[in-house]
Amino acid sequence: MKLGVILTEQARTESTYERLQAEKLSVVLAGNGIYHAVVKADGKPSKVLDKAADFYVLTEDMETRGFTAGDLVDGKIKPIDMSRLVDLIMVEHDKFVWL
Amino acid sequence: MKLGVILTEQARTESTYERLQAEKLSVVLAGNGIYHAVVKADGKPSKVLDKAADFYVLTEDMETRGFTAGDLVDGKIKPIDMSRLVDLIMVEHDKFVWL
Amino acid sequence: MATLTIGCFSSLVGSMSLDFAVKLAKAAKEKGHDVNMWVSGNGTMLSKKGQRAFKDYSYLAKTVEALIADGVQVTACEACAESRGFHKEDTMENFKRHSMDWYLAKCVVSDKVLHIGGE
Amino acid sequence: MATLTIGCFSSLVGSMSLDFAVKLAKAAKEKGHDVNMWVSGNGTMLSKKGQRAFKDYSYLAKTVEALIADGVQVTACEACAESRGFHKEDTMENFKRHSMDWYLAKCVVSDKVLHIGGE
Amino acid sequence: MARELKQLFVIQRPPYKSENPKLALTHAMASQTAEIYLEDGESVVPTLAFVGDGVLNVLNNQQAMKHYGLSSTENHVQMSLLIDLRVLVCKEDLEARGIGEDRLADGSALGADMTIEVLPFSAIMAEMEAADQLLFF
Amino acid sequence: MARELKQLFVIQRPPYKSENPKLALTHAMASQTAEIYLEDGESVVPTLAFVGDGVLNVLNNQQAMKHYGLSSTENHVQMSLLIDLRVLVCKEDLEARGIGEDRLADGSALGADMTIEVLPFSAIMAEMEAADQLLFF
Repeated sequence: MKLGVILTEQARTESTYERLQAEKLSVVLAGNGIYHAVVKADGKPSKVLDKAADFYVLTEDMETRGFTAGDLVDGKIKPIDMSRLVDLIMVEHDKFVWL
Repeated sequence: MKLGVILTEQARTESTYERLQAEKLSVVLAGNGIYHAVVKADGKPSKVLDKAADFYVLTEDMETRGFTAGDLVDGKIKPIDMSRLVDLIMVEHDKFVWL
Repeated sequence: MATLTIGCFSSLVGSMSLDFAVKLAKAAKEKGHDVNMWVSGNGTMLSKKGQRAFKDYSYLAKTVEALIADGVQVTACEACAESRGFHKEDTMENFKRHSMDWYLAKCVVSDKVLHIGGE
Repeated sequence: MATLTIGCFSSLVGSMSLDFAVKLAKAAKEKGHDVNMWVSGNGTMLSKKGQRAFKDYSYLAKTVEALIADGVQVTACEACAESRGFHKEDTMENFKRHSMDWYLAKCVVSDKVLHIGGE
Repeated sequence: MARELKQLFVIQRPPYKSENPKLALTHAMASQTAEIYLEDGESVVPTLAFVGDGVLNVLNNQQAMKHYGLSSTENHVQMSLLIDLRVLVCKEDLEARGIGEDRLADGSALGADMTIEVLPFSAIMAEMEAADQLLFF
Repeated sequence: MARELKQLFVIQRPPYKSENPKLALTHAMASQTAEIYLEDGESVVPTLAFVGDGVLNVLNNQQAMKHYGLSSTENHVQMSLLIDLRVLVCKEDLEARGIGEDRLADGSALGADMTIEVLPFSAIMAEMEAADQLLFF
């Protein structure tokens, strides 16, 4: 399945995310999930980024919290806007979930 | 200071709790905080119980979630009711915080 | 073009999740999709009429009114609303109220569903 | 006997934190303490009149009415309420509304404060 | 168009702190009456899967009515079984929390034929794959 | 009775996901007008301490107005400095997140004399000890 996941919390303590599997997996960091893209956790990049997936970050939620694309901790994270997210949901994935 | 702390979440990810210090420290597990008193985390007792403190658990919140005093993972945790909590707050501690 | 149904349980003002849901509905509508929106639990706060705009608080009422005028079906869970004291007369104009089966039925006729749980 | 002021930001129904706050207020009052209660943010949902009792949802309105009748001062943040569309006419009888300074002033004359943040 | 929509409701949060898990259960049960909005031949079949801290929802002996005047989440699980919804619970997540299978809600007191299915996460992942729609709570 | 009440507001949650940190700031600022309810000689002086994920509240360049029509938490921090409230931020928690002190909100644009104080947790713990009342947000 082509699965999209929206992460909106800066703290992920349960293990569902780590265990999710899909042929194609995309992770969208939105809301407070954007912190995984721009700040470190104990000096290291967030473990959320360890997942084998395409990573996106919602630009407006990043900017709302005081960050820009220049702050991304990993070049694999692509900044997107809400219009692009609509395509990810409606066209490019079978299912999209809000974790 | 005599400090009381009420923990009401089953997931504690930030480190404020671990760093709190007081001459007398009491920890009241209420709401979903009761899970620290009765279920394990990855097969071990919750790290919340590692703190040097007096531990209490609110009986009614434990029973609401399907547990009784017989399920407590550590004998040092004392079941209390709301009336006893009032005394802890009003008489036995200087300050009480809801983490 | 396709149909998207968005469900949201999150409270007004507090979590920004409802802000996200409304923004996503708007963006999907602007791209030509049909959009349904279901609010349940504390999400039913979105249906309360008379929300006042202050710059310290999220203010979604105006955007929601525009979405409804634009053909988006926006519906609140009736029982969740009533339990909170939001009755028919408390409800924003053209904001519908139904029981939870409405949401499931909309899912059946939707190409995609995004369910936003949590606070 | 002493004075306790409880502040609560949590939403009605959802989190059970408001249930806790109301229970604690009742228990403190029963032990002879003076109690003040401040609700702000989503906690202002507690002030909405016309909450309906269903067994699937927390129902606090009746207990709050009894507390108020018993001399507990229960006050909602006016701006937080207004932003959510809760106006004076939406408010439970004898449930007060003030700006945030009321809470701080009550803290000054209280022996103990329990502030319940979070959702 | 005749169509049976398969939905998987994945509940990952514990009960009571959030209304979310209970709403998952009440929404799933609403599938029974959704047909009033549907065309002939259309139907919706939700399945409930409890994972992570969500497994704490399905415990027995929940006394929410006694202490909060609130119907328990256990009661909603029993009702879901009574109307023949499948209720899946993650085996590894129960074990990690030290919760035995004897502690799980039982619908038979209400007359349910269905029982809770305790499954490894891989089997729940396969259900996610097979579902037409996925809703996380 | 003449009395100055010292309150410490400890903010441990990140901004925006919860309204909580912003309410901490607006409540603290309300201390300016609390005297209308108080006797002569009584006053309340809140201090704000940001710890854990709470340090994410005090960053500069927050664009909440542009994207959500909402005044930013940064703006509330600046206003707090403007009315001479002390704003403390935990040094270790900034460092663990890789946030430099050049990224912190600055009240001088609004005319504030006060600046954010970056302090080790031990110093914030001492403030908790010294406060008459502790409110966690």
